Amino acid sequence: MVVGDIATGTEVLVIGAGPGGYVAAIRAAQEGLDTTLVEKDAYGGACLNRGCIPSKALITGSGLAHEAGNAESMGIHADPAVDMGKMVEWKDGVVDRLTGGVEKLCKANGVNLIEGTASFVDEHTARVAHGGEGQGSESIEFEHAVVATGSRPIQIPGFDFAEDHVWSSAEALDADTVPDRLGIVGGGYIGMELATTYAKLGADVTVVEMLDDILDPYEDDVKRIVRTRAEELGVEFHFGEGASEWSEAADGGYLLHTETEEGEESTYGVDKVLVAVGRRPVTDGLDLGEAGIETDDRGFIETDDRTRTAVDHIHAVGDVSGEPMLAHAASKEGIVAAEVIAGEPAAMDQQAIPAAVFTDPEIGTVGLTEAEAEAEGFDPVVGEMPFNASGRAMTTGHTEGFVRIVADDETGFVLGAQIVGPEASELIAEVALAIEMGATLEDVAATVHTHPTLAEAVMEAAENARGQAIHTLNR
Amino acid sequence: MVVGDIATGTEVLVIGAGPGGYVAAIRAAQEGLDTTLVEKDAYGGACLNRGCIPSKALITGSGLAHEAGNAESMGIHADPAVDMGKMVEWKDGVVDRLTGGVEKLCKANGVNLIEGTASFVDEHTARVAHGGEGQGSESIEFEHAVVATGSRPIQIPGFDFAEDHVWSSAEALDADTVPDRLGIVGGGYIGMELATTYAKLGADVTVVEMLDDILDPYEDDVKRIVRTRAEELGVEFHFGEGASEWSEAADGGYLLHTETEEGEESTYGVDKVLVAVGRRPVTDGLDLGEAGIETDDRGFIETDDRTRTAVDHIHAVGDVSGEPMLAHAASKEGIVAAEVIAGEPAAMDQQAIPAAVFTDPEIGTVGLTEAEAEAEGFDPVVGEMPFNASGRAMTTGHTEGFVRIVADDETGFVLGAQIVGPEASELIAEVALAIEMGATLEDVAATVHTHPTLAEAVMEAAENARGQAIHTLNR
Amino acid sequence: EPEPETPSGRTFAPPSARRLARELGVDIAAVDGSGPGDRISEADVRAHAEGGDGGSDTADSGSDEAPAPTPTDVGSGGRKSAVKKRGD
Ligand SMILES: Cc1cc2nc3c(=O)[nH]c(=O)nc-3n(C[C@H](O)[C@H](O)[C@H](O)COP(=O)(O)OP(=O)(O)OC[C@H]3O[C@@H](n4cnc5c(N)ncnc54)[C@H](O)[C@@H]3O)c2cc1C
Ligand SMILES: Cc1cc2nc3c(=O)[nH]c(=O)nc-3n(C[C@H](O)[C@H](O)[C@H](O)COP(=O)(O)OP(=O)(O)OC[C@H]3O[C@@H](n4cnc5c(N)ncnc54)[C@H](O)[C@@H]3O)c2cc1C
Repeated sequence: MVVGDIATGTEVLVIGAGPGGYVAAIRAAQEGLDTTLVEKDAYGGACLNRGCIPSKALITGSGLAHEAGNAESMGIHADPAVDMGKMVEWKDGVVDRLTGGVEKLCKANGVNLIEGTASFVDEHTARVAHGGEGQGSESIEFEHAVVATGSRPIQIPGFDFAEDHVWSSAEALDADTVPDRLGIVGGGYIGMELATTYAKLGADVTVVEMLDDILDPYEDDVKRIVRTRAEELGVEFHFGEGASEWSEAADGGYLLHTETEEGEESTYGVDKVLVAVGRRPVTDGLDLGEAGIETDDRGFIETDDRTRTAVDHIHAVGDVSGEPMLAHAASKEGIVAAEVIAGEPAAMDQQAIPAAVFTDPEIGTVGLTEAEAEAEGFDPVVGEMPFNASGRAMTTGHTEGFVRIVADDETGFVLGAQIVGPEASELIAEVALAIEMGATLEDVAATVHTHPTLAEAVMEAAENARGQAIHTLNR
Repeated sequence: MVVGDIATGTEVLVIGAGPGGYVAAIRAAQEGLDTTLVEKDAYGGACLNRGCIPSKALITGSGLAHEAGNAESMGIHADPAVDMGKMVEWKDGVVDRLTGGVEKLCKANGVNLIEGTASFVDEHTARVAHGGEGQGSESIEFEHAVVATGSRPIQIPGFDFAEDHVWSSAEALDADTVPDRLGIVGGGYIGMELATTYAKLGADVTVVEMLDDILDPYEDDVKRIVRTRAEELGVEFHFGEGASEWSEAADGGYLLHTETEEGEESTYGVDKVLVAVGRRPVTDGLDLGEAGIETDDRGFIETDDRTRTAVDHIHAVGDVSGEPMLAHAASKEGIVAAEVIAGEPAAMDQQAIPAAVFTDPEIGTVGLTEAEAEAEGFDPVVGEMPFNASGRAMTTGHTEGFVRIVADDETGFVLGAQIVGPEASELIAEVALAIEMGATLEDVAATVHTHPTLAEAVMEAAENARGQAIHTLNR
Repeated sequence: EPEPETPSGRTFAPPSARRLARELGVDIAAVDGSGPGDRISEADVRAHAEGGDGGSDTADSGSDEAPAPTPTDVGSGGRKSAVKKRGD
């Protein structure tokens, strides 16, 4: 398709180079489409620069130091000292390799890269403003566009991220020293991952959360295991309290003020406050209206199962198009967007999108819980395998948690799994495939699993649901 | 059927309580069969007492100490000291919990446990000799029997395991100090797992191997990664050399003598010699002939796909019935034996049995290699994802290795995978399920995989085979 | 038209379908698969057992050249059925 005679034209314009946008751009180019990717800040988006990747790097580092320092029962005597600046430097190296890789992969696939901030002029034209003021701008005509502008941390009244002692997750991943006392506002997955990380690095961590437990979307027994372990690591929780403001303390630190619904006030001494209460879509300055696109009341762009917005040739993917705000959901949507634009019969038709929380222990979930399965009209049957009955778990010294598998009693089809325990983020992959394949409990139970592995627990949970577990008592 | 009026009779007699036997016994009892399990030594067999479990425990311990001591680039400064006696004590605790668990699970399922050594009297009678001499014996009539007597390390001429400085794998897993210099005869998976373990614990390890590389059954690029890493850990390899004898050295240690096929001799100074050249089936004293069963020229009992021996009502499972000599193969056979005896339509009909090697990095394989697929008449297509392009791998600091997936080009059916790298033993589970389910490359590629995980590399390898990888260049 | 047989007589079917085939006394290599690449589902096995897929076509021609290790012996089921279950 020829775009016309103007200097800058493209078949596919992708705005934003996070895991939604760069994946869309690469796949579009692989489909033979002339593709342009505009990024205003850093290739890889939030995920690679101040999200998934840096958080997991610090979780590894803090975890290794903590584990080695607490392995006397294994006969290991170490007193690890962590140089936080060095650890963050190592993390930066990982980020640089990955973001550099994204840039290279885009180029190798023939994606045109433009640095700048894009906004819509009309349904088929965007303007890209380069760099700072006076750097000029260019106008780009496009056949199709993919909006992949992502999300940013929500700021709450009284806590300005511009203050040195008020952190968003971005600053928490870029600290060169470990604060003595870290207050965390919000017990969601980002707050809990960072609470675990900083507790292991030696900070006194206090989490205040409006709700009455951490990790809202998860089941009670899953939450309990993560919360209990965090408490063992010294994390202090205050539930039913919202952060209202901060003030300076006499000791040179700060006071984090909270308030319950009933108006009861408390204060906690802190040196830094991390605000992790959620993320909201980035659409400001995009002039979506010029292209005929509106956002919903939470600011998200609505899309259909082909990732199309109300304007058919403009797609939206990733965090900007709503839940689940996860990198792999963004990438999947990016692939679907590119393929739909290329005329392929692609759709967001997957049965389930897995999710992981990299706390200690990890959580991995996919598909339906027992309650959700019931609500959907299934007659669910459930099987469990606790990791304290797993030989492999014992040999790693990590036996907290369980694998729970949920299936339809009548047909045996696997509907979901909730895993909390060592490598839960990896183990969930097998169940995701089982769900997509329409595998039954029997299929999972009959698949030979290597001994000794944690993955055997998935098999045992399936056997348990069938009343045939070997290593646990059947219900 | 009623067994008769004699005092000791059973529907199912299982001989040997390793992962083949105890699993057969539990499943038989679950099927409602009156089941008796005879074990002469320790519940859990070789696997739990001196195989899979203790080796993996020491691999964890030595790995943690080594990793923490070599993480300066991550900003972690530690100088871990390992108390080998304490580490072995921790390992013993793990083994005790697991073997105690096996005993409890047998009892809870209603299995009759008998301690003693079983031998056949005729096709329907066995004798069990209790404990040492003069402890008496009993005779048991059975309807069906399952022989699950396992295997033991092969001893080679000139190296008597009774000598203090000559180790089998059992002694290597029970040492209370780390020898300064450890000679290992045999570069198979047991030799290599222990070479890695002891190198990380600080021993100077020398491996002598008759063949010209380690890990015979694996592909060259898989071997190379593990061998190179072992060399980095200080392991010295001598290929094409067979161990001929040992002698005392002037320094109080020993000399390990080797010889090439051409008769060239070498000697290596060692303090202990571990002989790990394979395992052979245990059938001595069983009087198999009395039951009408013969062994093949390697000493294995031949079985059909229902695990039946030549004598239909006597089954054999696990190491004693031949390759693959792996715990999970033994357990699968145990389940099939029990179900076949119970009249269920069970068979060893799985498409593939996965295998893992817990070296650094790990190896996980399942199904066919490219060459094997070709030999079977498929037109294989292959996809790869190197871990050095995996975000999750980078954040763990372990980026050696790759995922390779092999599929049938025409249909896309997944035929096999070779994984070498972090958590390879766990990652292989998803591919095993894919193979059993008849999943195609598209099925694996379209399944959403959590970011950031190592399991994404399985998806990427599938995409690569389809020419659609995002994070690697396609071929 | 004749479909190509699977190399090495391999049948692509999940464990549950393979087990069902044995239970119903069906030679799974003779079942027509309805899935991608002729993958066989439990429903395909049932249809075959009920005579739904005229058994003489594809898979038979395949199994001639490439004998699958497909169990046709379902006798173990009957033979062992004399065993008295504890619950009886
Ligand atoms: C601390 C933390 C940890 C996380 N951990 C995980 C995890 O483990 N797993 C997981 O799945 N998710 C995780 N997430 C969420 C994940 O980061 C997001 O879901 C993901 O980044 C969304 O991808 P995206 O492509 O939609 O947007 P983003 O990654 O936000 O990328 C959007 C890009 O668009 C650019 N952009 C915006 N507007 C414009 C414009 N007008 N012109 C040009 N460019 C523009 C931005 O600069 C940015 O680079 C984490 C997030 C955080 C904050
Ligand atoms: C160092 C090492 C590491 C290993 N690591 C792994 C691994 O990671 N993964 C894996 O899959 N495999 C591993 N293996 C192999 C694994 O241990 C065996 O495949 C497995 O134990 C076989 O199980 P089995 O039930 O056939 O026999 P065994 O486990 O050998 O059990 C047989 C039992 O029968 C008993 N017995 C023998 N004769 C009699 C008799 N006449 N009367 C009564 N009882 C009798 C024995 O005492 C024994 O307890 C490893 C082996 C070793 C040595």
